[in-house]
Amino acid sequence: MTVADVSQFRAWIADTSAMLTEQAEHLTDLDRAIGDGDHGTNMARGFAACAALPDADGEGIDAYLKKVGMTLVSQVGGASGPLYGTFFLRFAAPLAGATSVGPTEVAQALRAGVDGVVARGKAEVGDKTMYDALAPAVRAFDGAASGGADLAGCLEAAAVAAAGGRDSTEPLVARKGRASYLGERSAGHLDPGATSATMLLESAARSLG
Amino acid sequence: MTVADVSQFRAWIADTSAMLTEQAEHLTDLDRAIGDGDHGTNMARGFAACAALPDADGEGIDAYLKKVGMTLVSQVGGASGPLYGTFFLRFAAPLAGATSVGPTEVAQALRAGVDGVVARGKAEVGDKTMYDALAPAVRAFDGAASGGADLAGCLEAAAVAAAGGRDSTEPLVARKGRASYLGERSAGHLDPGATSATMLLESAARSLG
Amino acid sequence: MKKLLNDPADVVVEALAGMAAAHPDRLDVDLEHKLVLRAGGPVQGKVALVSGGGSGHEPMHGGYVGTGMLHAACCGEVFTSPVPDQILAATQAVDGGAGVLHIVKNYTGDIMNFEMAAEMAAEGGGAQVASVVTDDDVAVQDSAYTTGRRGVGVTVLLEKIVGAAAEEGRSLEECLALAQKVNGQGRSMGMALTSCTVPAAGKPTFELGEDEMELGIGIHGEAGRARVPLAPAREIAEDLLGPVVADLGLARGESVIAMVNGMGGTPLLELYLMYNEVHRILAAAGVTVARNLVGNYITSLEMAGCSVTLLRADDELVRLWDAPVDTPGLRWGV
Amino acid sequence: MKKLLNDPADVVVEALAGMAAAHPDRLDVDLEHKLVLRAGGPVQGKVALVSGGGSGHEPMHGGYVGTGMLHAACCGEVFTSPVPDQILAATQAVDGGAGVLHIVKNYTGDIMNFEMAAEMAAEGGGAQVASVVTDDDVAVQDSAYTTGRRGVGVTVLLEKIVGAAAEEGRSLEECLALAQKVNGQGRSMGMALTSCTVPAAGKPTFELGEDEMELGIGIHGEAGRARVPLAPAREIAEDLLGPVVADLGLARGESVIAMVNGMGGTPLLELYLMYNEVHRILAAAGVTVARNLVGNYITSLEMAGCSVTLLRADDELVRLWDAPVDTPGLRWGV
Ligand SMILES: Nc1ncnc2c1ncn2[C@@H]1O[C@H](COP(=O)(O)OP(=O)(O)O)[C@@H](O)[C@H]1O
Ligand SMILES: Nc1ncnc2c1ncn2[C@@H]1O[C@H](COP(=O)(O)OP(=O)(O)O)[C@@H](O)[C@H]1O
Ligand SMILES: [Mg+2]
Ligand SMILES: [Mg+2]
Ligand SMILES: [Mg+2]
Ligand SMILES: [Mg+2]
Repeated sequence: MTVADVSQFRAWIADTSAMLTEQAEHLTDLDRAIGDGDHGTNMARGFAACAALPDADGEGIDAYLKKVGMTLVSQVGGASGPLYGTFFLRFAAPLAGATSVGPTEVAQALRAGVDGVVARGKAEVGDKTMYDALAPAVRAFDGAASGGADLAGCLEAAAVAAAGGRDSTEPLVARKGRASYLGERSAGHLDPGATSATMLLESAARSLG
Repeated sequence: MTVADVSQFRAWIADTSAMLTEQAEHLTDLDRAIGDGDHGTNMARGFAACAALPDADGEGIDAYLKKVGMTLVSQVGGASGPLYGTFFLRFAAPLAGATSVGPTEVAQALRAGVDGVVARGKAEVGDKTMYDALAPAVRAFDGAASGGADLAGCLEAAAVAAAGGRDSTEPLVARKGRASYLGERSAGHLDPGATSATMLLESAARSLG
Repeated sequence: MKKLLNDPADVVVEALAGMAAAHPDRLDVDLEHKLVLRAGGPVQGKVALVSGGGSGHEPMHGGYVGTGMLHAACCGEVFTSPVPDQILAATQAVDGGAGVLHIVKNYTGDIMNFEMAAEMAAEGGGAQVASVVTDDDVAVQDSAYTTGRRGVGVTVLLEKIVGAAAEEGRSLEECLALAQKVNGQGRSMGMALTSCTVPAAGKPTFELGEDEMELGIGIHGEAGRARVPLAPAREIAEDLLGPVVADLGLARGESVIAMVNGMGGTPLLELYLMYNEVHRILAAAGVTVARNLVGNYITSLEMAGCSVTLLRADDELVRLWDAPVDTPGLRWGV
Repeated sequence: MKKLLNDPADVVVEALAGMAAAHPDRLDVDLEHKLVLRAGGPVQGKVALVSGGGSGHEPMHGGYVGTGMLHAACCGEVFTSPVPDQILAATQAVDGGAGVLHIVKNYTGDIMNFEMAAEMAAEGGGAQVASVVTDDDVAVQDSAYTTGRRGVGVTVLLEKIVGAAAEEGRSLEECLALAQKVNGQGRSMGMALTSCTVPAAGKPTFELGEDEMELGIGIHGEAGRARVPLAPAREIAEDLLGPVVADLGLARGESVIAMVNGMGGTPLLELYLMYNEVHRILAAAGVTVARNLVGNYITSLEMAGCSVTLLRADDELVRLWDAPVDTPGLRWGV
């Protein structure tokens, strides 16, 4: 498929929620190693609330995703709440009015969402954060789109790039977020946020394509 | 030897102190099982203070043992401090003026000491306390003495009886002291105080005989 | 053993030196006798309250010395009752001519050492001494043939209430009668999630499995009456309150002073959660909580767990409870 | 995991219900937004102080709500900063027309959530909001390229001191300037003997060997800067105080407000023992302790360990410190 409508965006969030619930313990374990042991619980709680959002008749994609963003902001807390919340709030904006979207629109939305994460969190690539997964995902999506790939192909490329970015965080010494307090001891562990961001994109590839 | 002088009573206390220091962990382990885990520390601290009492020139046996009793009262605390302290204070009384003592005098002293423990603690045989070791020790001492044994023989008999009394505490349900709070769960463990009392008498057999 | 200490043998005296340094204006600490005393010497013409026991229950008793509560606390080694010399020294130091009340928890060691101290005080012809023995722990069966119940949480409430009465100028007999009344109408029960480690012993007093708890523990790291499977807080609250309410014979319409006490290693978050359960159960039983305490007041080193104490309240007790108290461990109205 | 709780997901809200039940006269608890508020509504014409953060640090912050300290505390999930909705609701609930000061500990999550709440408050055109960020933990290197230092113990001292200033009627700017001053001249460092367990995670955040400790920990059960062999209290005190004194540049003749804080699972006995070491080291350095706190004030669930906070004192700070405070967690002068 080359376009996605609101029901697929709903499916994306439902799939992400299922995935995060299943992986909550894994994410929390990653956060226990270099953080405070709450990332999986935070993410699972937040996305469960999003997945439970009532179906509003004739709702646009942007309206739905804005609600997702606001739900995350108000349900997650910690660092990941404002970051993922902002991601969805900004992701929604370029999709205003659209009822079905293709690679061009999603590229715009994804870039806006990720820019929002940077605006909020001020992370740079290599800081060992979710941005290390999101940044290459945006580039890969854009590359695939300009190469003529359909939405599924673009998201597939983004997910693969995100996974690469996630893996790249392992040797890094964290410079942002809680893991930075560990200094050198933060090296040798995957970043939990980069891991959950990868799940989000893998889920998009499954649900939106 | 059939008589003992003050230097041997000093040797008794020194030997008991060495023994208790060595066995402190064992006694504390017994107290951890059915008490509060301080009996070995308490006893070792108290007898170390007694062993460190300065030599007073020409001191009588009773004066020395009174000091031992007072030192125990003021250094041990807990249940065992007043009990062992009273034991020595009462033990000393019948020996007033004596410079060397034999089985008859020690029999009297031992009975007075043990009566003191009962007066203070109100324990009966079978309550699972130090009295379960002390009571048979007194009887055995008296028996050996009336059978004509010398001091060494009497103390040997008392120590053997004390050990038997100590072992008899294992199956008992405690009715006195801290172990009584455990109810039925106190059964199956040696009483720490009966164990230290046996050590005291074994040490007497080694030092005074 | 993982503790903040130097030589385990010095833990009590070094902690007392810390108390002295932390509260120079309000407390005098006698390091030789291991006493915590109110600064400023004896209060003339008023009954003085002396308590004490093994250390390891902080803030009890040293933290309860001050205006409106104790005049002196005698600190034994960890979990070891203090010796008569300490108690006698405290008694003499605080006597203001109106007599001294000894507040003794019902443990063989505490009873005997306080008894000997009282005998010594009587022989010395000094202070007039009366003693109250607390024995509020319903986990232990009361019987003439055994040691009887342990003294636990009610001791804290009693020290506060009788301290207020002494401050008002009541006589030694009146203070004693009030203390006996408080002890008579207060009951407690405790539980543990973990054991604790006596510094000098160096290892935990007992071991508990991941899915077990001890019901009916005291405050000396000792095992309880029964080892049972770990349960949700709401069931634990029932387990603790049930015997307390039954033993007190609390009826609908009565009111209590309630304490949910931490054993030392349980976070305040969980203690408030427990209080929520306790409050709910009492409300359902028609019992009003007139006053409450939630926190670490009578501890067992770093043991995780809690105890619940209820004291049948009346106007007099509530009034004395509300009277000013100014100690490191309890402070209000001043 | 051995804890007093029902469903781990409900621990915060159930503990707040317990707080509400325990302090009906002094606190209003908003269970929907998980807020602890002073009873009686906003204080007209005075600056209001709002703090908050993840739960698990009790008594901070909910226990510091009351006269002379905070007006509201926003309670996040355990170790998870509160969300903007909560903070906004608190801000609106306490605004008495003179502005609201947000007291934020320097963690990415706290910063962002408070920031969003302040943005929302500004959009709403309601309360005027100013924010102070505490970052006193010398275990973390301060740098423009990283997250900077964590906010820890100084937060407690700041809430007390600025709370007194707000009570005096100082303006929002004055309160903000004072808060920045306090943060600027306070430093902390902590250590852990054990980890803690986040209820929802169900297992300890890290594992430590019997002979190891973590130096330079924060308050979220996170590992510290270095794992080192367990040491005697006197050496630990040097390890913690050294960097704090150096970073503050404390000189002979200066005076401080000092806090020896327990992480939750360490008995008061050991905290007083630590205070003895801290006092000794400061005395040797010619530094006077003007005021002190010894106890559990900013905790990390049931973690065993402690932290030391020093705040360079002056007459103004000591006067504000001594001003009346009436909260569940800190109370004097009332
Ligand atoms: N400044 C930042 N920019 C982007 N991502 C960040 C930033 N700070 C933290 N993160 C991400 O947040 C994740 C942690 O989220 P979470 O555990 O839910 O929050 P907290 O750290 O507040 O406990 C980290 O793994 C990291 O990927
Ligand atoms: N009433 C009593 N009479 C005789 N011996 C007693 C009595 N109560 C306790 N004991 C003895 O004291 C021992 C415990 O001593 P110790 O551990 O030093 O004191 P505590 O019980 O106060 O911690 C017990 O093992 C028991 O033998
Ligand atoms: Mg986290
Ligand atoms: Mg014992
Ligand atoms: Mg003991
Ligand atoms: Mg967190």
